[in-house]
Amino acid sequence: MGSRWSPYDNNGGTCVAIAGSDYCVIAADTRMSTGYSILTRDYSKICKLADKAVMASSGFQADVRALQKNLAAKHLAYQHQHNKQMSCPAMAHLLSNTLYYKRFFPYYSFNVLGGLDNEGKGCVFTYDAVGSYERVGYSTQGSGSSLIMPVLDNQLKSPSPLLLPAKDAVTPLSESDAVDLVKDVFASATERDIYTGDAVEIVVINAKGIRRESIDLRKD
Amino acid sequence: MDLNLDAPHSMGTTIIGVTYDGGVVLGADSRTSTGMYVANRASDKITQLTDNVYLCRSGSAADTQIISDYVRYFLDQHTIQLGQPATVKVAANLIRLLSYQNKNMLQAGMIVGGWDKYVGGQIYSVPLGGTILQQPFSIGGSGSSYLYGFMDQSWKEGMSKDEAEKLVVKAVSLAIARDGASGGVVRTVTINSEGVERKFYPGDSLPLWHEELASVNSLLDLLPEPMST
Amino acid sequence: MSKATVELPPKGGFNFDLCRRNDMLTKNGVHAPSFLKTGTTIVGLVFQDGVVLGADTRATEGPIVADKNCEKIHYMAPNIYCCGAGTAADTENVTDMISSQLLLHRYATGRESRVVTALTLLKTHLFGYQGHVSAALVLGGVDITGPHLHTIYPHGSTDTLPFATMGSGSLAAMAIFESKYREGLTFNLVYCAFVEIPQRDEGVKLVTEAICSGIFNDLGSGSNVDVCVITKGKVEYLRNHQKPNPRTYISSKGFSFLKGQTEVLSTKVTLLEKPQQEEGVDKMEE
Amino acid sequence: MSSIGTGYDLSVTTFSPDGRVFQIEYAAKAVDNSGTVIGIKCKDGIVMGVEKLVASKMMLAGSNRRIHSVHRHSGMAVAGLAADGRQIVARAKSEATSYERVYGEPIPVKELADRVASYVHLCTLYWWLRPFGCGVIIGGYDRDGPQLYMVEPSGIFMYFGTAIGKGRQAAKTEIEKLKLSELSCREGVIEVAKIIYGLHDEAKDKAFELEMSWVCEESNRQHQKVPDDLLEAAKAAAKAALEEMDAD
Amino acid sequence: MSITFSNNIEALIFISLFLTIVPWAEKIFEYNGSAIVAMVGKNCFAIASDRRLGVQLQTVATDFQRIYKIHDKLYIGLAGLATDAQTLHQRLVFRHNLYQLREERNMKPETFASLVSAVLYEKRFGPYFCQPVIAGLGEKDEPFICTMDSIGAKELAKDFVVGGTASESLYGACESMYKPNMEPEELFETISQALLASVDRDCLSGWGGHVIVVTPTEVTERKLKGRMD
Amino acid sequence: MRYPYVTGTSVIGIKYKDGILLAADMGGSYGSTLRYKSVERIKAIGKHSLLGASGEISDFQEILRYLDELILYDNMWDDDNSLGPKEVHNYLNRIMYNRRNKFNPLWNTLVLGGVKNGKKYLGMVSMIGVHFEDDHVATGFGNHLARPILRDEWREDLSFEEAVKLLEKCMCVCLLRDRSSINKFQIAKITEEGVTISQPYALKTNWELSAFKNPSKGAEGTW
Repeated sequence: MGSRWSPYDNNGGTCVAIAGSDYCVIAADTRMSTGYSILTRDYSKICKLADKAVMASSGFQADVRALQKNLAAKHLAYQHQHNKQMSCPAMAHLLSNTLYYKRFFPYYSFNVLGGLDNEGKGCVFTYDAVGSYERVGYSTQGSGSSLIMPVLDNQLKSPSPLLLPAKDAVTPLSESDAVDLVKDVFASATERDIYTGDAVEIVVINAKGIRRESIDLRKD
Repeated sequence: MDLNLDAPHSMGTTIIGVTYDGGVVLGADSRTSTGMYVANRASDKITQLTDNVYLCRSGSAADTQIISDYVRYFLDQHTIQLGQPATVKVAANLIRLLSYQNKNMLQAGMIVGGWDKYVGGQIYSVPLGGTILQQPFSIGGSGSSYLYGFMDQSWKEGMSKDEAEKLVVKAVSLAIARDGASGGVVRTVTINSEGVERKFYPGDSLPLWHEELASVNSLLDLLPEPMST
Repeated sequence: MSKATVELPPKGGFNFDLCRRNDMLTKNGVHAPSFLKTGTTIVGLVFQDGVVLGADTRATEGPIVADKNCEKIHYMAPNIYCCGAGTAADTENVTDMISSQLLLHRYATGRESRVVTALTLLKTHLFGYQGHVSAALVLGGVDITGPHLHTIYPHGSTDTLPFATMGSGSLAAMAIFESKYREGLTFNLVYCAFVEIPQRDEGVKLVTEAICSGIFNDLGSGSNVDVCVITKGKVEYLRNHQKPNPRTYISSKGFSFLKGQTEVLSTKVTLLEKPQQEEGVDKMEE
Repeated sequence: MSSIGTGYDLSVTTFSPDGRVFQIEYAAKAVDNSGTVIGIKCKDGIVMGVEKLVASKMMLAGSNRRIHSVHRHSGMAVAGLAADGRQIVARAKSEATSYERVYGEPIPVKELADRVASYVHLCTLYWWLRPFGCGVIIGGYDRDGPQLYMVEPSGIFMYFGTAIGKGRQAAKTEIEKLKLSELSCREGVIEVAKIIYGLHDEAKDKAFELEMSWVCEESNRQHQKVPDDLLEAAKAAAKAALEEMDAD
Repeated sequence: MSITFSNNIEALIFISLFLTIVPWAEKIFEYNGSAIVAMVGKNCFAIASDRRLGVQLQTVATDFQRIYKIHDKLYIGLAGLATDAQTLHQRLVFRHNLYQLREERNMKPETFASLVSAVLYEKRFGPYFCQPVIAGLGEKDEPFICTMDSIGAKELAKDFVVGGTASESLYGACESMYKPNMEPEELFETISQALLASVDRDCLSGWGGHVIVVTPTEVTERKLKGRMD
Repeated sequence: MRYPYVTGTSVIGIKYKDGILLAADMGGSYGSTLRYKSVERIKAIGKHSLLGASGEISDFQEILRYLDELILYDNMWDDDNSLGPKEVHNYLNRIMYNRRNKFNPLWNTLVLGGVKNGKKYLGMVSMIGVHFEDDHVATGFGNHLARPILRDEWREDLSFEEAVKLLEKCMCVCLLRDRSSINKFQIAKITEEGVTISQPYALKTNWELSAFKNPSKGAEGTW
């Protein structure tokens, strides 16, 4: 009895975000687990940070939740000061700073942030646990990310960031095709990653607003 | 919560052996655990060695099973060689031999009990390092630490069979009540000149001790109507 | 190592040649690879005239499912089967080895193998390796003395039980057994005297439920349910008895790749039936 | 009281030649001008009532409370500056909880009142502090039964019944007429309401709201607002009594 | 907000732990890096590997052969530590030659898989740091694929098997891209795309690929162009 | 790093038709000793919540003191409004997470159930602050032994009787298979009407299987 404790746990889960020319798809599975057991089958890993910024996070749930609350508080202050919603790129930077602030006792959370930028174009930001981030056309984080990433690479073919003039990273896929791809990669990841499953929650942001849908995944 | 299912299968056990006027009574609980999980709730920790000698095992299940396998085999050979049943002392000494010679590799605390025509009922205690001691009564396993006082007070020379059996059941159930590593049923084996008698006391028929309650089928049976809405 | 005979097929037993090198690597901070595990739920129960064994079919390597439909119920003898949990290679090889020993024993004695023989062989083998051969087994079978069910732990200890579970899903499966297993399953004399089939079916149903409990509640277990029913003189191996986990979504369009999509540097074609070889080296086939 | 302090009234740390501390007397004035606050100890508990003068008709009914709970078993009614009163209430709450944290039992009412009094007194000892411009009545129910205290800048007193604020004199007279040792809290509520309504001069005074609390057997020895129905009944009884008087 | 630790020593210990553990502790498979995949098509199979040989992050060869031919219709890819892979390959060829001499025929893929398994399990407590991927056509030209861990636990599959440092990526890619009953050409494209997509996300494998498609009548070997970083 | 000393084992909570039921045994283990057998591990928090705890009992008592103060301060507003289960759960989440941030965790896993304004609420918090809501939750061993049963048999519209039976089934399995559980339980109920915590009682267990009486019958040399 009384084994040593760890301040971290991994509650698993996979997140994906894809940016299109006028939309952004953010998705995450809804399983929360610890070790080999499932804590709950219905836990949303997706958090709306601002009207046009949605974050999906996996990792250590308590840290993720603390991070979400922290950002919500900062966003509220921002709204009081500026009387507007934070833009997605601004939120992206705030998130980076927030993560780096805890560099030596990090938030054990793996985040993707998706939304629409100031021109209404889809944008995706991907992070490591201590705040290094990058704007990309699509990304995936979490336990199943290494399974999903090559498929997205293959299907969405991001142009090299070294190209001059810079090419847009957004995918040419239509919104429905992107959603279809997300469903398929989650179904695939669920086949092989034990921490991913139960259901996938998909959030689509476009000019009309935010839409949510969900499909079932394997429950084993 | 520390499940630790990989932990070796071990018997945190209460075992006991008592001599009485005419024979011995052995007793044991039936819980085998890996970590905090009860892997077997109805195991049999009293193992037959010969027709007239039984063994109570505590410690690593694997080790004690192998020891009793070997000793049973040796005793069978011995019985054939001598053409008569092995004495309790011989059985106990074989247990001691394996236990002592392999003490660095074994986790086994055992009590040997039996009856032979030369000496009658005898109890030998063979604890962890391979010491052997004949005792009028002996207790072992993790549950025994709760019993020393009780046994010192309750054991009497020259008890009847019934008294001895009652004492054993009482002792094991007292240990079960306090030791998380002991539990389940109480098994007893009584050995005397007549032969061997096994008894089985299910978990819900044991006496109730301090702060224990009589069991019911459901809370609903106890409830006055108000609680249900 | 100079003699060629060293390379001859081994006589059996383990070879420890690489241990020192690997130990050196480990001491230099290089980690040895993880082995394939069967995270696993395996169960068994005794019914009136036989034994039902059950297993899931997932094999994992860390968090990754290495095999979605592996077999965990191993053949031991015509009347004995054994479910394995732990390191896959160990369960596979231990059961195979003991199985062949049983076969030789049958050749020698001309009698049906007994479950207790298999049990003793397995436990002595495992005890000898002091838990390093990490196989946790549920052994079941029917012999001349009736149906038997045992569990064997990696350290070599064994239990005899009316119902048993093992593996990472053992708690989930045990929850089902503890709450649903009734003596009626084995002892409804009046009932089974006339109809035997419901007895068997009830056992299979309960085993299936227990395995499903492991599949759905334990992440180390998953995919399908394998069941094996052993009765006197008869074995029914119900491979993939239930498949409760189909893939939930397949892209309507699918992924199709056009010919020539991949950039090829060179191609070499060898015809097999004819000895003649054809070689064509294309330059940057597009 | 003299309105000319001749320079001795500028500090709480300075006595006048005739031994008075004018600042404290001035502080008492602030109390005397506020709505009447009454507390009585009945046979089974404490009843407190406040004639809460409504500063503005825009004020939400029930806001600007003058009776506060201090712990489960005690409450405090404030006369004088409401803001100063809240300061005292906050201190009383923290004293009560810290007592319970340390000793594992609820603070005795006497101890609570003493601690509050010490705090109030503390503010009369330093030149950089101003005495509280309020008096409070503390009512509570502990293992020694119901108790009633009044704390003013000038001191602490234990009572069967007392009043502070504008109509305190008249109120005290009325309270003295009551047979407190036979009165139940339920009756007490009505009596207190009658007194407060009786004191109020509708012609002269601002509109008021009756705020009442109790801690008694009926409230399970918890300090809480008097239940709405009882309060309404008390108001009605008080109004009826007034009309009866007017009719006389 | 500020970082506060109630106990600074604990905090320091924790931080130092975190900092020392998180930079990936090197695993032996990551010493050379590799990616191998085999897929089943309609009456045919394909086996593919990357071509990089590295010493940790440094690339030392860009045309390394990881797939070895056992006979015309049987191939084995060996992922993991290259020195062990080559040694193991030699032993396997030796054993296969011995078999051919004795039996005057080629091994069936199933038999070969059992052989590999046995050779690996022999070294259960001091394994070759190798993960084999076996693919072949059986006697009736039915495809067979299989992989193992480094101690020979067979993993039979009907669709695809993967191995090496890029195995996670390969699992994901194949799981999405694989379709049953592909013709050789489509099979080639699929396996190539899966391989290239996966090695691009693995910094320890890459530099193009090597694909062998085997049908009952012909063997097509292709070298793929890929990223050279 | 700390160790727990006196510990309680699983707590199980489920939603049912009219509210929430929580169940726990009354054991307080001291290492492997079953030292205390009348530890109340389910307590009412304010008017709308029930709290059950497994893990270190002293930490649970400390949490109860925190909550007592929280509820007291809330009550002192005397504004006919009171903290609901959601708020209390959130408060607990913050307390647990805050203490893990200080490397000095409260060694408990908590189950919080409640009903307020017709809304049922059932949540859980772990020692390091992981928290979630579900229709049924269980701590410690319960997560392995009880939840499989609950996932199979739980329904939204369980009646009180069915819910009690279901909980008892789970507790019984825990009793048989968890070393540190004891046969003395309490079941607590919370509905819109309020809290009821049952008297302590014990459950019948089944030992009557013939295979238990003589395991190695018909196969000498087995155990």
